[in-house]
Amino acid sequence: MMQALAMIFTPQLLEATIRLSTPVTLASIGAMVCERTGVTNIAMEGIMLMGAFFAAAVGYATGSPWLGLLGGIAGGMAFSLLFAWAAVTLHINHVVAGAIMNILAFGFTRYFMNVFYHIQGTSPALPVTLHNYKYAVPLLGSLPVIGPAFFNQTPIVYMSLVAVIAWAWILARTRLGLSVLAAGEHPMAYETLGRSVPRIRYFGVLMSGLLCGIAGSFLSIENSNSFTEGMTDGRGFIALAANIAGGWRPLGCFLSSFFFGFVDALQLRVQSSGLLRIPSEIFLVFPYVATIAAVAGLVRGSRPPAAVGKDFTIEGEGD
Amino acid sequence: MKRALVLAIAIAVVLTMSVEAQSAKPLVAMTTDTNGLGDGSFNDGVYAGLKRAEAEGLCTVKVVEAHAMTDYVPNLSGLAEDGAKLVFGVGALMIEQIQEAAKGHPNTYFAGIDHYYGGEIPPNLIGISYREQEAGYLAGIVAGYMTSKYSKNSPLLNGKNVIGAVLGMDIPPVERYLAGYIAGAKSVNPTVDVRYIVTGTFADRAKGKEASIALIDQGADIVMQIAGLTGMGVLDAARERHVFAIGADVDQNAAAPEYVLTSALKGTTISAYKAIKALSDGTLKGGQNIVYGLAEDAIDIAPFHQFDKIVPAEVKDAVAKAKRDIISGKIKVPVSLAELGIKK
Amino acid sequence: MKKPVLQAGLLTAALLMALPGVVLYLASYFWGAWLLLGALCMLTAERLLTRGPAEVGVQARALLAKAAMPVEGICLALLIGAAIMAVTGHDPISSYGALFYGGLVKNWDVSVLNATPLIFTALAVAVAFHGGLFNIGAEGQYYVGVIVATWLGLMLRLPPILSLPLIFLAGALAGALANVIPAWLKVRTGAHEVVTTMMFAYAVATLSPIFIRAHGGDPSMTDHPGATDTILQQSQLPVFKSVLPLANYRLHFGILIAIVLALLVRFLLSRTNLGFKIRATGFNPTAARMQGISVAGITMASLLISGAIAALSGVTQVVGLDHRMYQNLSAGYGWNGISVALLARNNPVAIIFASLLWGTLDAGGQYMARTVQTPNAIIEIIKGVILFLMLAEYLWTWLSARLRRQRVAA
Amino acid sequence: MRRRRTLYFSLHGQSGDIVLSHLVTPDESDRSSPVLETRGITKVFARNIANKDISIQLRRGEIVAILGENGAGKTTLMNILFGLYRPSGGEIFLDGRSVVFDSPRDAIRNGLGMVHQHFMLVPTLTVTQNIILGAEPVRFGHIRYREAREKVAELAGRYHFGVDPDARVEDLSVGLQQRVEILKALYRNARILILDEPTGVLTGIEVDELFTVLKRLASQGTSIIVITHKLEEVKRLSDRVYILRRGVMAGERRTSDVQAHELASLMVGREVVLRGRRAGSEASPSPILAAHELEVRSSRGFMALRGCSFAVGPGEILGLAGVEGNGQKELADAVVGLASIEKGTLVFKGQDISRWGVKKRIMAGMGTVPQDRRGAGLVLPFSIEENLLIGASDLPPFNRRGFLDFSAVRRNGEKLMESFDIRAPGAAASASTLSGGNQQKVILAREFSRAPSFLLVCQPTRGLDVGATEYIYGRLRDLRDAGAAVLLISMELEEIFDLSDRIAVLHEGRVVFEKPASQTTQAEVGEYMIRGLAETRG
Repeated sequence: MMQALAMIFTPQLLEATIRLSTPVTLASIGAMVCERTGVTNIAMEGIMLMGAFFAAAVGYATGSPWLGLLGGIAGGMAFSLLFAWAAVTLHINHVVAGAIMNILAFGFTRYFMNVFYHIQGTSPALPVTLHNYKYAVPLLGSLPVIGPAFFNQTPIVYMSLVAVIAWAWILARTRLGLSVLAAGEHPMAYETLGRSVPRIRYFGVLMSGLLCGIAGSFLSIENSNSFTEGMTDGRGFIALAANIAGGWRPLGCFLSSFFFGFVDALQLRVQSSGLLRIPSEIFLVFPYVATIAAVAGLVRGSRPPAAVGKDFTIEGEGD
Repeated sequence: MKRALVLAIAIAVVLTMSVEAQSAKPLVAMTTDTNGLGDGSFNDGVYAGLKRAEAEGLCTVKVVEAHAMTDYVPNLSGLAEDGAKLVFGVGALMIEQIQEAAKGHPNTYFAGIDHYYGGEIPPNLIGISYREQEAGYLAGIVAGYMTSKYSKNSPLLNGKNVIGAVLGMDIPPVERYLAGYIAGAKSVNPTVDVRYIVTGTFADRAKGKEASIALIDQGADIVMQIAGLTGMGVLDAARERHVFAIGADVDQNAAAPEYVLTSALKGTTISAYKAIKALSDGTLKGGQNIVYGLAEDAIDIAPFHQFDKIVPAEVKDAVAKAKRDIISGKIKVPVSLAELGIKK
Repeated sequence: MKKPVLQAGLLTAALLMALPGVVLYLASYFWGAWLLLGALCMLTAERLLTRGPAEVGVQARALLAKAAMPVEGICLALLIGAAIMAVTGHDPISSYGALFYGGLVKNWDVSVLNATPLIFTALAVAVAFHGGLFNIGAEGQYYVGVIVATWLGLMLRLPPILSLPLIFLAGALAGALANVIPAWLKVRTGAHEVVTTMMFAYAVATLSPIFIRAHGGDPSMTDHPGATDTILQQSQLPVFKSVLPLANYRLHFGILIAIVLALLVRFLLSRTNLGFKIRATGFNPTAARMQGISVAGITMASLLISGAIAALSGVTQVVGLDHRMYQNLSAGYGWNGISVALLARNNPVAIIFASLLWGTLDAGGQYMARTVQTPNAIIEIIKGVILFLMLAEYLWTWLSARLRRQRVAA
Repeated sequence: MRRRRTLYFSLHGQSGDIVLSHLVTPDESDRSSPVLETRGITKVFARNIANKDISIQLRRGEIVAILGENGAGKTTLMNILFGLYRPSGGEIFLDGRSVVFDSPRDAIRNGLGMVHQHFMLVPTLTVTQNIILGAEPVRFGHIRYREAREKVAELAGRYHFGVDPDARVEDLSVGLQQRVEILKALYRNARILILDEPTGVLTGIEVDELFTVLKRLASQGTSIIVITHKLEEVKRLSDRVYILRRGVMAGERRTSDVQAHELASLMVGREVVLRGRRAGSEASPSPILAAHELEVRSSRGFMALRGCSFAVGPGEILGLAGVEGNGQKELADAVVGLASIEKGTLVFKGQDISRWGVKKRIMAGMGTVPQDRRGAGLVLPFSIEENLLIGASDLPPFNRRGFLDFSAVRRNGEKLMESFDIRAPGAAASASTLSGGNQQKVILAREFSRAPSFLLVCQPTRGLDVGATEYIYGRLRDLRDAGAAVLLISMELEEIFDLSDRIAVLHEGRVVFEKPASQTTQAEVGEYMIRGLAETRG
């Protein structure tokens, strides 16, 4: 019993948590920015999938994982641009548009797997992946427990941490941050001050596209070496939950993503330790239950942006 | 409505004609289950068999991926109507549908992969199933030896005497693999610690990777994947953590040559190929269930490829002996964890 | 004096032609279309008689205007799909030929089978929509329905007259229960139902193997690993074949149940007090509350009804088609239900047609992939584009404005 | 789906149709050239013409009022001047040169500043953040908050605005919020200040203070346009006044030489008479609704009602005056049954209803005309008849064992439309297409149709034109005369005095003053309201 526990709660548990939470963290920051500008974004699952696919495709074509990363970002942003066009310019209800984008993403990736490689399932492998660029921060990297988890990591893990800190700073101290906050709280006020609400909302969606693109790239060309169909497996939605549970705050997003990742990592280790031999499904269901609990428990305190999910037009000529 | 209908029919007639353009070689077709091609499992396995036969000039090939379970019947009978001489239905979920299709198209042979039919079987239908546990058993023997007794033979081994397995969903074929794997390992190394994780999905590669890293962190130096696409993550983990992986269903060595020790082969490829061969020889016999196992040499483990030199003779002999004993029935390989006294 | 008699006669005639017409057509007796056409004529005649040609003309034009946008949207989407095919080296014409021949004629029965569960799930989503809620977890309630139906189907030893209604009832109840917690959380803490129901869907799907192992799926058996045993004969839904010999042997009465349910939901929303309150709450909770409508109660009600309907989808699928529960069986009926509801703008009757369209695209896509080897993933893309165009009302107003301007300029 | 609900903020000033009338030529006596001038501005919306051929002039340091009923097109005109809307025709001149404003940004850059009727402030941000938003002092995108704070504080000091640069806007009183709005304009060095219905939400004293501020600004050379529908404001504040009626220019006058009634008739197009008040009444011995020491918490957690007591008797209108944010909202919620009463009792016809639900109260004969017509009163996408049905859908004749009888609903709708003179194409017309006045009439019709013995009325005529106001006052008096008790909560003193038989003042959650209307004056009441204001400010 004791040594079984000792076997579960190891430094590796923390590393696994980071690996599992990285894509969710990135996507949830994207969701946060997007919703702060007033656009509800449930299309992240699809955007992430597109990112993963194009990262693998470009990476394989060029042989460089870094170009692959750019490809993933480009794919994610291009796809999110489509979403922005639908939600902001065409005034389609945001949740609806998001649902459509997800359908589209699955169709696209599967179709182009066939067109590009004439195979389904797994795309051809990259010779080098971003994992080959694992980098240990001097000094910090050699810290006991958190060292390997936070400071001896692969590029995109660092990017996710940077994204969290950067956005915490941007929202608190910069013109951009102020614009983002205002547009989601009182769009009309923002517009009457001579700034364009649609423009900032496009920015928000594109930012989520960028971050989800990176998240997708993590899945395909950092954590593994090729794209497999449906490899996001619901992470986009978990990210949405993480954003809500995190109260639309960068740090909150990170913490809740981290928590979900931790639950998952723990679950895997408890299973393999053979500590409890109950149906494995009981473990597998835990992250979902945890998410529900988190949403139910934490959402009370946090307040969503007043105008999130609401369409914006100046002259209500529709009515 | 009506006009659109007429139009559609007109067009359809035209193109069905164009499709009917017959070639000399017999048409052999398959319909996948809803997982489609690229499942890294039996769909790909059977498809490989068809490709091989095609390469050898035995037939021309056509494949359809089912989108929903409702598609099975139209796909199966449709392929027959397209003039296929032999139609493979892959996946246990179309077990009734294929029997219906067989009754409806007596001039076409149907072969159901992972099917075992009870009662009276149509003369043009063949049920093909496998004893995955035997493949698992052989893989288990290799793993059981290498992880402890011969852990010096490779820098990838750590001698902690722990091996692991990553499962997709907890369904019977998977469990049969696992049961065989555990039994095989224990048979040559009673003290070996076999750990396994059920990921609950056949599609989440990242999760498969984390699962096997969890096992590796707990000392496992050989991890078998029984998880379809999730299993790709096991290979990722092996590549990253420098341990051995064991593939499943098809020889996965190509996916990570430096790390895939061997693969437990479920002879979907060979069995499909055999059926086609028999078809072209005119010896194909329907109305029966064929359970492929070692005896039918459709179950095996893949060659060790570049690891051939580090796998000592004792291991190879043990594998060979196990094969003989299983065939002769001296060894009865368990099919469920329950038989091993492990409760889920 | 004579008018009302004639009127009643026409109506009954229309009804008498329409009912068998629908059944026959669904059972791929295509000449049923003539009956439907006849019914339509009767109806028009009756209208002409009572309303007079002028108003009928107006109504007809209004109907056409309503239909125009969807049709345009679908056509445009097909064009875009064709473009993609052409670019990626597949012949659009033969592909579409196969698509529609396969979907509407050759495998029409498959289209119907595909549509059946979609109608239920779409209705479920629509009811929630009208209450201002987004039941994104219809998938989960679908599973619940499947589990209950399978379990009872294996247990109940009653004559069909009893067991079938019992199963449907129990399934609906279970589906409603599945939504109790999300609804309660929504009311209590304001936890967003999009997240909670979605997570419930994942949770139920994850847990289902336990049930399957408990009822069959014995690893030592090779037949049907990963599926429960077949449910008893008496809890299986009758099939069209029992009355129409030429119908496909799998085509079951589920589609009729679905259509009836759609009409019931329409009635619920437009003609009942509850439906009125649901709509009022959906549009403006504050005003509803001010007028003494218990918003919490209505939220509960609409989510529970939604859950019940979604579960019925699973029930029908089991007692009608599958007759057992499979490991990860769902072809995403829950998720697709959302698209269909959106496509139909949450109009219960429109949902019937939208579902049939979706089913046709899927079935036809299979036929297309088989005969002309165009990958059927293109279907998913086309679906997405259709939804996209359908929902972008703004796009259409914008386009028409553009056109008008040009016409003015010219 | 529900997107439509989010559009309404942009819909003000779109109703009303066109009446041809000749244009009054602007008088030429003033020699100085105009800072701002419009020539023949016309604005056509999808459905109607909001402005037709409007020409105005504004000179340096001048305060010009634009007078008109709701729907006269005032706000549309201002939104055009401010670059929010594009004019369909006509030209705008600044210092004599023609300009085109594509967006508010252009207008701001050209020295225009606008204070909107609905404040354009982000409640969750601080005063400083709100003021600098869109014109932040930045170095590499990084905001120099210290510098910003100082400038804001300096401005606020210069005009004696007394706002704390670090306060969160949502915590400020309405009056202060308005000053923040003005500061926003000044921060951007506005030469021309446009105020849309500035006094709608202010108390007497706040109005005075606002006017002094504006006069000071004008004397320092800022030109000011004030949009209003209140005659006495025009008289008190402006140098000149333009009168708009139904989208066209009905006249232009020099304020010094025009009488209020002339303005009124220009604005409405006919003579206006307001009915007098009933002889003052004392608190009745047997009240319909009586509150004893109510204590109610606000949604933000603090105790908003601290022992509030009052009583409304049959056949009287009790006017509850007070500065916004002194517990009016909580009181209304408590009476309706939305807020939970922590202490004290609410007695209706002798029964303690403190714990009753909304529905039970309505059934017992209590009605409500909420302050937020569109947000809380109506379901805008619903038809008129449906709106009249809400709340009554459980009752016969509409409800037959859970099913609705729509012929009854239609009959009811048409009857009420007729008797409340609701102007719409038909009972099936969507409420969203109605003008503010007609929307309010729909609400009144619904409440009156249940013959309530008590009616709570909050700001019933906010933003309504004189005609509608007149009508609604009339109906309320009729109800009163029929023996019902009416509780009127309003922040506009005029309204309180026009309507009430007795007047009470709500301050910091208590009733601090109560007298028959006949025995008090606006000055006295205002006094009581302000004393609270002073305390809350300090």
